[in-house]
Amino acid sequence: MIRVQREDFDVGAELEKLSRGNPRIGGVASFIGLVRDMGGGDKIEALTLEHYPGMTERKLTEIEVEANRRWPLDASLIIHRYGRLEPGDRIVLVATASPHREAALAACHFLIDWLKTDAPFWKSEEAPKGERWVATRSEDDEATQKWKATKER
Amino acid sequence: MIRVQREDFDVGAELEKLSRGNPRIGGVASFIGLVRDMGGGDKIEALTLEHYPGMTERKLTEIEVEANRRWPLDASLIIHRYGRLEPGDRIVLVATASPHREAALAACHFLIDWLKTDAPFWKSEEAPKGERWVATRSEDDEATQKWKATKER
Amino acid sequence: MRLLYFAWLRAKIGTAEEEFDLPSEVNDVSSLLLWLKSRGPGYAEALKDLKTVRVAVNQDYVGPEHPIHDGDEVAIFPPVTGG
Amino acid sequence: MRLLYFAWLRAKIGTAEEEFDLPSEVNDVSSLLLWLKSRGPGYAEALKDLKTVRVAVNQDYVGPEHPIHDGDEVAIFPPVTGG
Repeated sequence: MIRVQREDFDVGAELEKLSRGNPRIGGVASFIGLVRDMGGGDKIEALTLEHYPGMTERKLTEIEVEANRRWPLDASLIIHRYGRLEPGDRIVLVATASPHREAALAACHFLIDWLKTDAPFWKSEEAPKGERWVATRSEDDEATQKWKATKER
Repeated sequence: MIRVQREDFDVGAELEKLSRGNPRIGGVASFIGLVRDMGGGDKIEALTLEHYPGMTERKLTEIEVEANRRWPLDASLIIHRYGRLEPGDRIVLVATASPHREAALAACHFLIDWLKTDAPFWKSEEAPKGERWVATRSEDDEATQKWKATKER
Repeated sequence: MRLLYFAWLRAKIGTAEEEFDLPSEVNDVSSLLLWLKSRGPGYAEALKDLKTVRVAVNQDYVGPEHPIHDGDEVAIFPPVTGG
Repeated sequence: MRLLYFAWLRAKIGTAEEEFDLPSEVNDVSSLLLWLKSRGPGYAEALKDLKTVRVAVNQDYVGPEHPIHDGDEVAIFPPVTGG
């Protein structure tokens, strides 16, 4: 399931829902992304996430379908927020549930790596010298390339 | 932090505590292990987890120290339950928090793999033909061996 | 053709969205970007380094040779930085 | 010397814990296991396949050559299955 929303989410409730009523599931892996207070060496007051409504949902769905194609998942979830967020605020939750821990862990890692380079979100930071757009990290591209090199399970 | 306990735990509250008040943290990775309703092809009514008090805490602490040596973590948590548990019940929570998502994800994966082969817990299952001890999975040993082969960061 | 701009490309161009009839010299992404650059200093500035520009046609990432048809939704934006 | 047994080793041996003075023929893990096997059919059955037996001395995993001293806490158990 995917959700793109301005509001915060309840991590405990979301993870609980993912496995509830399905005793086949042996493991739930998750990743929560948070707003950091530093960016490019500067103290950050807040950041604003802009996205491309329509394409965002489409890309997140594609990423989720690909994870389910690669690993035997019983459930998966991506929640990504947009709007103005402050340090410590949650940005994204990725979670996967599977009978087997390796599948859940690998798929969770895959989803967050892939989302970082494919989902159309952009961050601008409120730094002391004014507002500025966050630059891409080359490590993010490399992380996704690593998955692209291993298309098969 | 490590905890060995009979009681259940509140995943949302535990993950929240891990990053609260530390805006350096950019990512929290976690893994929740759940009791499955199948074991060795049989329906499982429940399982009982026995452990070695004293050595359990010692081994979990060693594993956590090793994860902190390998990756730049701001916080980490292992909670492992013992006693009688039913399908769907939580067994274990492993969580890691770091400024960087790769460190949090890798350390979380490491902790659960390593815990599976090093922490002195034993499961017995209540199956239709009576109680029986769960056998080790060779995949678990291989998962830990993989980490042993990459001692350095 | 519907054009959408995001992040600093939107800020430099000065609008988030515009509608055009497809100009006769535009038949693919390359020729569209070339044509846009000629529309004014904001466009020229936004599109001066195409290495930092991504294009999606009808919400899929495409390369410079991808054809453009009237009625397409074309979005132009910097590399993404979500997650 | 304090001996602890866990999981099916405890069940087969029939006790979770016992205390001994160190026998003269025991100086390492190997000789301890050999001596234990001779103590009765439950011990012999529990220790017949040493591939499925792990030993910890003073709460650290050890191999067959590890020395045993009086006062040690020695735990004998199958491969672990937690997590």
